[in-house]
Amino acid sequence: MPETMLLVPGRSSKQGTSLNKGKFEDEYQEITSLVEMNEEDMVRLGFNNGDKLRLKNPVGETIVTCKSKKATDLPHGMIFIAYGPGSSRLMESDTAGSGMPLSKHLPVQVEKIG
Amino acid sequence: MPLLLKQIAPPEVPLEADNITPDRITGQTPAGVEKLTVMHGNETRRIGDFFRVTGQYDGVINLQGDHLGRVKFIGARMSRGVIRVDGDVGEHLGAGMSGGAILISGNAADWVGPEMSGGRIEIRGNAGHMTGSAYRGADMGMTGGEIIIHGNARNEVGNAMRNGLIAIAGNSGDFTGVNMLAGSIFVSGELGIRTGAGMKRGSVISLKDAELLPTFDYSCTYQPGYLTLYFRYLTGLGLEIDDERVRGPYKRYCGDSVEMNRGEILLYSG
Amino acid sequence: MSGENVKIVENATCTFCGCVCDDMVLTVDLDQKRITKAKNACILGRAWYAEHYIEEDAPAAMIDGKPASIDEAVEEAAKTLVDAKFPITYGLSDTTCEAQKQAVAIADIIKGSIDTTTSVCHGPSGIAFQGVGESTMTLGEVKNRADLVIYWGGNPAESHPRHFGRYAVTAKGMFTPRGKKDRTVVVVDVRKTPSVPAANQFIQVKPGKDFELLWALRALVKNRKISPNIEEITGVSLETIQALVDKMKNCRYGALFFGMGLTMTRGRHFNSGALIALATDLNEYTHFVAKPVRGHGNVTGADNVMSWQTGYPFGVNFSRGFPRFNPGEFTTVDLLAKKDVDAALIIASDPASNFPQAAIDHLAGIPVVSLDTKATMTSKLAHVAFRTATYGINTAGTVYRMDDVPITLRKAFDSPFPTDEEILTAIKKRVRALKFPKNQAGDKVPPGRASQKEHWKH
Amino acid sequence: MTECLQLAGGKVYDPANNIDGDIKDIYIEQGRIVETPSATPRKINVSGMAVMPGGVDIHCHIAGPKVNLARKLQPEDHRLDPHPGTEQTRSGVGGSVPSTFATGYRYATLGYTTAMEAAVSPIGARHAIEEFHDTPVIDKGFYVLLGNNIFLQQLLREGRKEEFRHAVAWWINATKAYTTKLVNPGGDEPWKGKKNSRVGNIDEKSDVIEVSPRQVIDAFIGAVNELGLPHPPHIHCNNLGHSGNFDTTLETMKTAGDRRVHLAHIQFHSYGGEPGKNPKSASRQIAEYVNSHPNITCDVGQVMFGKSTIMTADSALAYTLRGFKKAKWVNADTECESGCGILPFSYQEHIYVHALQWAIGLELFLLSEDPWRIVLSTDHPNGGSFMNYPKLIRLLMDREFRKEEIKRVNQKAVKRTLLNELDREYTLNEIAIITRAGPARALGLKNKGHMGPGADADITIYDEMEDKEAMFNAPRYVVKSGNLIIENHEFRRDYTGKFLHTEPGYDASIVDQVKPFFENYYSIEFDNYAVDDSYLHDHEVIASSP
Amino acid sequence: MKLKSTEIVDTFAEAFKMWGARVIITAANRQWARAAAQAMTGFATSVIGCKCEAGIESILSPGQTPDGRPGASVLLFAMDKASVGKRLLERIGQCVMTCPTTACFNGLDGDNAVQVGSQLRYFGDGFQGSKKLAGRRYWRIPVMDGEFVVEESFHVQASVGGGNIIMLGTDEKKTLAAATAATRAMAEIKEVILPFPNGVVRSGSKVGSRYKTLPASTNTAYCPTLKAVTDSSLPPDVNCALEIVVDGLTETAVRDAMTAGIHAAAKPGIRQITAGNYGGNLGQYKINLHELLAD
Repeated sequence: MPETMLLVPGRSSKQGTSLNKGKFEDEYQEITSLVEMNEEDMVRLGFNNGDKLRLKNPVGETIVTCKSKKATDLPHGMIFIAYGPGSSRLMESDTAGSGMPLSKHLPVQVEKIG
Repeated sequence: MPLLLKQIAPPEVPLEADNITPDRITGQTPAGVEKLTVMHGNETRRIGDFFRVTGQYDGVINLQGDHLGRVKFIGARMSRGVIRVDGDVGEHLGAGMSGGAILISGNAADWVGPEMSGGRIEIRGNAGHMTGSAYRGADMGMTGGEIIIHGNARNEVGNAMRNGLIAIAGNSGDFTGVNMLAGSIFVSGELGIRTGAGMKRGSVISLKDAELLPTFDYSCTYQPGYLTLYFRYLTGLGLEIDDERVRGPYKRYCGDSVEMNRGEILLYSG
Repeated sequence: MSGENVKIVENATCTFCGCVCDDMVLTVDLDQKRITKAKNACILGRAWYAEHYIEEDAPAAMIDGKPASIDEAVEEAAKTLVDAKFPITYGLSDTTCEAQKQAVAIADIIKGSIDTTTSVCHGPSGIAFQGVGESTMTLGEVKNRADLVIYWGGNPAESHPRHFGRYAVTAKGMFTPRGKKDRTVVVVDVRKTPSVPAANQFIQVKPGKDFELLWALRALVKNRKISPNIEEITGVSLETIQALVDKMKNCRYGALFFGMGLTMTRGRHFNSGALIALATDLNEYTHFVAKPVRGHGNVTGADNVMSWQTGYPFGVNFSRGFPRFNPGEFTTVDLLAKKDVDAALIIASDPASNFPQAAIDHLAGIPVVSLDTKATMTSKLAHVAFRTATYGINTAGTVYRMDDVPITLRKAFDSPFPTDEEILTAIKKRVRALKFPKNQAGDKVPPGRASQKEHWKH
Repeated sequence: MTECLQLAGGKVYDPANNIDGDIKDIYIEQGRIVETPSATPRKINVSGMAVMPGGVDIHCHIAGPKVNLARKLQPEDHRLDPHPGTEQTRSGVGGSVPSTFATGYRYATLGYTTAMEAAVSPIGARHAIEEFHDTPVIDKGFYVLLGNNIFLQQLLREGRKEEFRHAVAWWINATKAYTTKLVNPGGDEPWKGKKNSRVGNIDEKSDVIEVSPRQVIDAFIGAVNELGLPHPPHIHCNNLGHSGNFDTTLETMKTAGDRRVHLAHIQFHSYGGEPGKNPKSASRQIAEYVNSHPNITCDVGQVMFGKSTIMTADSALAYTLRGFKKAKWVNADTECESGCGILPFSYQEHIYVHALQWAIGLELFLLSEDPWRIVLSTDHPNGGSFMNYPKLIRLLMDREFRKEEIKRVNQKAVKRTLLNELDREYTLNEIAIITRAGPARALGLKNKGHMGPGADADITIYDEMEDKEAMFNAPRYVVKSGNLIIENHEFRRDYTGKFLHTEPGYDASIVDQVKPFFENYYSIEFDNYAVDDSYLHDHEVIASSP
Repeated sequence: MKLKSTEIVDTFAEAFKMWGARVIITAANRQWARAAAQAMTGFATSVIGCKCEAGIESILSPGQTPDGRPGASVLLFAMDKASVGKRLLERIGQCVMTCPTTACFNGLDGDNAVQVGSQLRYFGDGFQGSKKLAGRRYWRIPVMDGEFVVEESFHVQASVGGGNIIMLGTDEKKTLAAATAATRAMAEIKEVILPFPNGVVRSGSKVGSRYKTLPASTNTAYCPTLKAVTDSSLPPDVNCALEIVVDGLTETAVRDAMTAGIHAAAKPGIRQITAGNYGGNLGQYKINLHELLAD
């Protein structure tokens, strides 16, 4: 059973600096497909650093790499990713009369692949 | 015999058809109606480029077609007569209307009846966001009239509503009745979150239980006398409301305490 | 030889983020066309400058992926836009106000829509502003006066690294001579971000409950009741909330900064609106201000130019011959995802990589004209793609800081590529000629303040 | 592309040259009025029409940071008043705060060709100039807000008058302003620094800056007159809008002695009554003082019923007004310099205070003996949009119309004024003075407000009509700098208009004093502060005469 | 003419133009609705002393009321529109709002309305609210059992008051029986009420009095005890007279009620049925008894 977790895309310094180097460079691709997860959640779900995970919701799916974060820094059930093509795949286009698609706090199903 | 507008060509880009109202077509022959303008994106075109017009206006305009979902502003600012649409409709249906009736057999897009002051809109299917609401920046939305949605409606139903009645047989989205000044909103299905945020006066009545903001305070469980009047009226309009819900009781929550605190949310608690 | 031909540019302005720091000291290697040092720059600014290089051999213009002359490309772009029934112009935050003005003029002439990246950034805060107003300030007021600074739903340590030091946390000012020691800093967020260590207090709110927490604060500021189960709802105890209220009411000059943790989550404009309203409410007791921590370099300039030219900050449509505004209808994600538009002019932005998939799919199916300093996903799918000079490094011009303060850019060195302003001015002239063939004497308004006039024929 | 024109056979109203309705031809060449043209002019027959210099608005809010905030704030106001573009002109929106293009075109459609933005913070100067560039047809300039400038107040506290004058001149040069503006002088510090409190009387010293409003006023009047700026300090007195404020206004005027000073929107400063209670009219006291002091010019700031936008550097006032309806409100503090408050507003006939304000404005017009020193304004958009000017002109020219209008308003308010006793009707010549010749003279614009040889060819031609509102609403021709902009009521071309500013002299060493203050207390770099010449499009420096 | 053994006198009832309103009172059950209606119509027998005349028109089943609850319909009459408004305000405020579970609705259509709910609302001390549905506004006033719903305005219409019949009987018992039978029959008629106790009045009056301050005094011509000392209208064997006064929203309703009453009252022991009038100089309506029976 895939676990449902809350995906929070956001900015990070590394995403910002790699953006300057170019979106077609490996570094940007790598940073925007890295997902941070509470270390206790990882233990519970049997994930290890570097594992490939599939994030999926009714809009789409994307493949990311898993990285642990201290339990004090990231709440249980929440995962963080830098903005980028990966997070776009999971965003709904409805903006509720605001122009803004919901881009944070996206419930996604998480499962290990391979 | 109603005036029939049958869609003959799908618009390539959205069509703005605020001339399709009884007020504009009264006294026109079908050929005259075909000559009225519509905006096709930035092009000024004619109704006849997109619709074949037949029949004679007898108080009713009937629109038929498979691509009416791309037609905006149907019935905008109308004051009388009836528009019946067999199909879906685009944004701004009945925007600012003051009288008459609009009946939609399918779904409506966002902004159904924004800032309307009278008349009735009835949607058999679903409606989009901002039903009966204010446009951005304005402090007053719907000021009168009725909107009946047989399906679901989405966010910001009745935003800054000042008067009138909105009834939703299905679910409504987030911020139902946000910044409401007065008026009544009935929701038979599920309410989204943050119902009545910032409401000054007015009523949101839910036929189901719901989670409310921390600034709404529970008052009592009772049977508000006026509800029966509304339930009878709504039943008359074809909405189904079961007897238990007509009888109540309802939990009354007062709010929004960050504002005047004179609004109410009534949740069925049978 | 590298190192021989070096120029120092003082008081240069970094346009990477909305801080728009104008105290850069740039060391420019004119031979290599590189900035070798950017004194005062933060980690993002250093990367912005260090990674800036000119791809000399890249074509300045391409049509359908093949190199073309600029004149040909301008002509093709103009035709594409004039032929469209519902063209959208989008982007504009990473370019100068002078270029933005030309872009609005084009949209006006071709009767299209125009929208900026604001709509997917602090657009909801703009909507909130239109609903409730805002008590706000220039950043120097925070530096000089603020004894209480609250960051809500933002992570400036990573997105705006100099915000703390230059403006709001450690900055020393007139009534805050000891900087951080003279103020209390609170961070409210759903996770412990790298910004938290800078704060005196961290309040962790449950995800998606910012509105509820802000609403509770508003009620308590007004001495009204809130539900006793507030901790269960928001994850923050009543004592903590009440203590924050007391702190806010009793400060001398309070400032609330907020980020996209509010605008991008469920509630959107109401989240921003709740925060702005809280600041407004607090003025009953003391002086209080709020401000969105805005993103890209000149996104605030785009808001300003759009507002003075059209009356509206973003999401504007000219199809009826005058500006109309309606977010959700004339904003870009919606126009693309609903397949409403039939051509696009994308300036200094990359919607093809960061929009929802449904929007990207439509973008890929319509003719696109793009202007960017680098190859992007958008330029790759464009029908006509221009490569332009980077603002603030290769161009002069004006940008607005997040607090609406306009700042002049200083060019560090020349780019072989034309500026956005030049390309857009050229397109504007051609669309006007195509649209109004009989009225060629019409353009009596001189083109925008010429920030750069040389070399665009190479 | 200016034309050589002959405006033939019109009735000319050129009060500055003592021409009052004489039939006279006007010749235009190279953007100026000439005695006889060197080429054969294009002749336009304007017989039966009234020919006047282009209107000059001495006090309005049309560009800059606060105006743009007010624009952004009100999509609902714009939505109802679109301004379509044409092949010649850009589109825009109207409402009480129109977009820049609409602002320029709409001024032109009333026959106004010059307008001065009355309050721009120094740090926002660049912004105002950028907007001016997009404000077509009219010539324009702005007054820079210095009355709450902390650095300048520090110089005053230390008694450094000489340096104060140099610093004022530096600031005018750095911002490319026209003159100085004082708004609620000394009032910012209580607002920002003391939990939103306000100044009581003008001799009260701020406990932070240790300077009183009177000292600030006195110093600016002194410095600006010594610098010889074409227009004296433009003062928005303390206590705007508060009952009993006429006293503050009189004290402010007395502070000037016999030195030149301009008082802005005096209507808002002519209230009697007890503070905190309903106001009464004190227009007689104010008008009497102005009448007997030729050093004073003022504009009225007439209130017109309907939608307005309160938009002022007097933030405390805006907050007070916000208290009535608790609707949307903007406050924007500007570091070390200023701030502003904005709120959408509506004046209503039946409300006592609004009707009183309306009546006081009319009283001031009708009680003023020297039309050269009282200027028509609505403090756009504070008292109402400039689009109300034609109606205001009719109120002044048409006694019967005025009487009908008086009947429509709150009678309790009318009874507390002299309005029913004032039978005066302005003549066309007097209207030409209060809307053109007078403001041009008050501004020291020697080439404007008249039609003598050498004057700027800014000319408006109206069909003479009984209904003066209709007449002033639709000039048949508008010529701007020699360009025929409006012909037979239609826009024939676009035109940018000039930017007007001054360059008073100063001792450059003052920069060494200003710079350290900057480095400590501003958030941008000193070297990026001054507006450089690249921002100047077509511009004109109006000479100072120290 | 004769109806059975009773002689119908060839005379007319003189009726007056009044203004009337219909008030629908609903409540949780029929008892509370009736209690409110009774209280509201109490002390409302004659405009002369009560400023209005009111009575229960009918008891309504749930299907007949606006809010689907049991109810009662009350008619109230006064001499002018404004008075109807004042009386409604007093009586709804004191008798209906006070009564547990009630709500109160306008029962008429028309062009003339008086304000009731919009005045009563101030009892809500700022907590009142209103609802507008299908063009009608209802006020909600918080009260101790929940809230009192009262319609904002009540329509009033030109009506007819003072229709009457007088039964002249041989003794008290027979006359009372006839009167009772008549009131039962008349209660079946819509749009009318009989304002006096159980519909019957014994103290019929004439205009004027020997005392200057009194506008009316006992109807001496019909008092059996005064036969010997006055110019009596009573036949020799009549020892008791009773009157039924009827007010109605229309003249037709009043006539119908009188007709029904005459038929029911014409019994053995009732010598004559007559009607009260003032010579035809005061009232706008003259309802001839013979005409009623001829229809």
